[in-house]
Amino acid sequence: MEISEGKFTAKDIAEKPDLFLSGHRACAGCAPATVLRMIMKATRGPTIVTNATGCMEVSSTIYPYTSWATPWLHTAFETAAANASGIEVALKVLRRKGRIKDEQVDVIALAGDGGTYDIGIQALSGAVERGHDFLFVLYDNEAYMNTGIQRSGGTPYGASTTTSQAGSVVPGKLQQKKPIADIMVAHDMPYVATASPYYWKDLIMKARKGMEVNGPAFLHVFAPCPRGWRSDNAKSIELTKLAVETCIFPLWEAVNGEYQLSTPSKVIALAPQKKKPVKEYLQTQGRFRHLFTPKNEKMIMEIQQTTDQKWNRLLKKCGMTPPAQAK
Amino acid sequence: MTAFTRISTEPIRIHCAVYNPDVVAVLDPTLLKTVNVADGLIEEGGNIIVNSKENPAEIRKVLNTTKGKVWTVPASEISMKILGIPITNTAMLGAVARVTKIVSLETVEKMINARFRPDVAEKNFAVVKEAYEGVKSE
Amino acid sequence: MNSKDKSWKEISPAGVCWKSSKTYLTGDWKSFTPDRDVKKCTKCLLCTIYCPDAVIHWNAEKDDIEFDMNFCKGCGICANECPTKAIVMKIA
Amino acid sequence: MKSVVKQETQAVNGDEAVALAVKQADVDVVAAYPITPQTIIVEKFSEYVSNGEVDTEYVCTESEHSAMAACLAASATGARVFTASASAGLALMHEMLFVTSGCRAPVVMAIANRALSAPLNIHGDHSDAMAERDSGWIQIYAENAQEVYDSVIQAFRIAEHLDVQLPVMIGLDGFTLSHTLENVQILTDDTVRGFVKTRQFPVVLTHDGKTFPFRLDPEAPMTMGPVAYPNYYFEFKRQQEEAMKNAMNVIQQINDEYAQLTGRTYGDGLIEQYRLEDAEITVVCLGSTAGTVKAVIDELRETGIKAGLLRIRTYRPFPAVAIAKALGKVKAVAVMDRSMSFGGRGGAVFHEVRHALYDLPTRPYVVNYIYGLGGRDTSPTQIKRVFEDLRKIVQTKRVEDLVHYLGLRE
Repeated sequence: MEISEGKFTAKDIAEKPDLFLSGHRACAGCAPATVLRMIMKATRGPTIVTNATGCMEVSSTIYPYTSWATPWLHTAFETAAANASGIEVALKVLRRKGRIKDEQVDVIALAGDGGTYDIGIQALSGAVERGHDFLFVLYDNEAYMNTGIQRSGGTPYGASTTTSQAGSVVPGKLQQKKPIADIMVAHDMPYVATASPYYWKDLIMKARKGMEVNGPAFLHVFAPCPRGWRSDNAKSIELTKLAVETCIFPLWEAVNGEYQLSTPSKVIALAPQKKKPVKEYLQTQGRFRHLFTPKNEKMIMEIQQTTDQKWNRLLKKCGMTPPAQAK
Repeated sequence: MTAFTRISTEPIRIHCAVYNPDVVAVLDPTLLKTVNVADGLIEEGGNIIVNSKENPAEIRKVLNTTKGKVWTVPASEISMKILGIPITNTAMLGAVARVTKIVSLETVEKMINARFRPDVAEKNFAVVKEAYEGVKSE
Repeated sequence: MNSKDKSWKEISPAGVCWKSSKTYLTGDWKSFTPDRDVKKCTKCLLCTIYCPDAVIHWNAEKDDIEFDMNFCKGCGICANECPTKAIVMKIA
Repeated sequence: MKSVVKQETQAVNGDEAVALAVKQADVDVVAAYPITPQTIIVEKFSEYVSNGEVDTEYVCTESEHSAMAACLAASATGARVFTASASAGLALMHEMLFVTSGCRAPVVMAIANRALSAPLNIHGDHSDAMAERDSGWIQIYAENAQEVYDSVIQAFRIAEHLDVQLPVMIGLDGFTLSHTLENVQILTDDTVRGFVKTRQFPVVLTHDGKTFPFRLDPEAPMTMGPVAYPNYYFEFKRQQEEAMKNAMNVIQQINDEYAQLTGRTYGDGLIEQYRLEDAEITVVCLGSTAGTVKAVIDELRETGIKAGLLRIRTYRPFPAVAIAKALGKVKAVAVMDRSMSFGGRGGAVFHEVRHALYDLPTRPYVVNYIYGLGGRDTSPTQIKRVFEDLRKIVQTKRVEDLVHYLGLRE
């Protein structure tokens, strides 16, 4: 795989014109907006973007305004990958027939967790199976935020949403977050990675790799929503650091199915004492507030255990030895 | 299963089942026991062509009708012999061509040659020809 | 609806957008505003990268960053992420 | 008719006729999902692709929903696009049909019209396409395999016409047309290419303040499929209605142009009138049943009964004015619907034909016959019964039942 290492200094990024423009109507402190800016900074040339229905689609294209400097298409909630398929094959055949300029045009499909984990997974799985050359970016804010914070397959265990409300009987969502990136690795696709915007360089590099690879690439980006997570607007990026440090959201990539930890998570793997307790992460967000009560406290322990199990499993996949079982 | 064909020198506009056929071709003789294949046959001048080794007179007994003229042709045997598989419709085509005289053997050959590659066409036409020549009437 | 909205005969089909959101100013949303202490700022550019609204730009001529307050929603990410605490949020 | 171009007779079924037309029309992208009775179309086309007979990207999507999404996106990128479906497949596309017409993507789709579940039924009726009549697609229903072939070729010109820019659905009755072998006059590849030409694009104003051809092009960026609030959504729907209105003329023009070329015409492209000039009683229907009705009319005419047929070829846009004009002097009309509008007091075609006749100074009696659901055969005997009923209405000046079920066991 071609590596574009070194191209992305802070100055490179700052100097490159934005393709996702100011004036969009995402909420203050919206991490997905930062993520889209970064993704578009990673582009290598002509690019067409297709967007699933969701927060970022709605907030960036309120007619007659658009925040997109690239060609951009939205059709429906569940169609991002199917649209990317159509765009990719159209480019291929029109280029072959000499109807458009003979140049590489990258295709990016953007979708939130609803458009990826749930309603969009069929189209995504199909498009990846067919091997279309495109980058699918999941900006995961862990619930249906566009319609007002309803739980999705990407909502973590214990989180309170408007359809998994923490009440006197039910303590928030009772199911685990679906391992979407692993599901994509199981498709035997050439490139899958997770990314967190705090580690901006890692994110941009991975997005670029996803564009450069031949065939489908999947990038799972952690993207806090202060409105839905009941967190401080200013902390949206900080939370993405904390999620990595607690191993709630480890960073890795799988090139042709081979897992490898990315530096921020590798540091923790090599020095397990740096791994922070999940409590530090959970307490920053109102959606987990009900866990910090005597009645629900055990759930925090459960979350810690599940996080540890998943982390250890990941370490094994990456060919690393997990530390001796936590006491 | 029943299927219908209309043959005409004029454009065919009717798009529905055939209720009163001039010709009934029975590809699967086991149906004779369960289906009254002669039911809709026209009163005068009809033909019933059955894939069977039996004589037409024997088949007439099973049919339980006085209508039409009964013909038999051992379509399954011809197919097995030449093609090695019991595809009966090609043989039945030969029999229908002979009985109705709507198309000549030459025309059938021409169309088979147009549709199939030479080796396949040759075998198929051999089936048609043997059935054409071998179909027996009462 | 307002009187400036166009009729169906005047607009392109299928909702092709004809205005850049750069003409839609979101700066008046904010309750807080960033205040930079130039002396503390090391021009590390992290704020330009993390800002969800592309408010902060690198101006090569001035060899400095600049804020386009027309779009700042006052989220405070820049202040939170500033490694030298050169940016603080103040009431707008 | 003037001298027409070279054509060759081939025995093909309706599905094969579609595949052949698509092959000749220089289609760039086909994205489809197989479903009976459409499957032969995609199988045949796949064969063309595998043998290098077409230069087309063929995408076997994992569902009809994705098929339409891929078609729409490919069309937005500038490709000429085709797909095919039927029944449950079309129903699964429902959401995307509206998005496709709303995005003004000139996708062409063949529908081998089939019943909708439940109970499951793979046979012919119009329930699938009738349920999509308000989806913003042009709908044309063919009478025979020849018209299927001709209509698919015409559809690309209609859809891509700058005054139209709407998707087109060509309906062929499941099995009756899709699977029945008929003689079809096939044009040469060059003739078809010359007729369909290459795709044209309207020019649109973008956010850069510039005008560009309407497609996704990195050198001319534009945003397609945004959110439109109540201040603008309505305007776009009105534009679509205008495009439908324009389609009414364009379909007629293209029907004429095609007739000059091939010698074949389907009425004025919108409706076809059969022995209607002096008819007193008339059947109105869509699709392959029209052929059976024509044969019955010829029989009845020999006995002195003044029977006629109005076949609606283009159902969307609905040619209400042409229908009113054609039926102005008729005494009684039987509208045949091959689908139900449950609780709607008759089928959809009935409602619309009756509405079209409302403004006539003297209105004929109009009754409805629901027929052929789930592949139920409709025989000449049944059609004769319909005409007999109409004669009775004319004689008695009385309608006993407004809605009838033809061929149903009571």
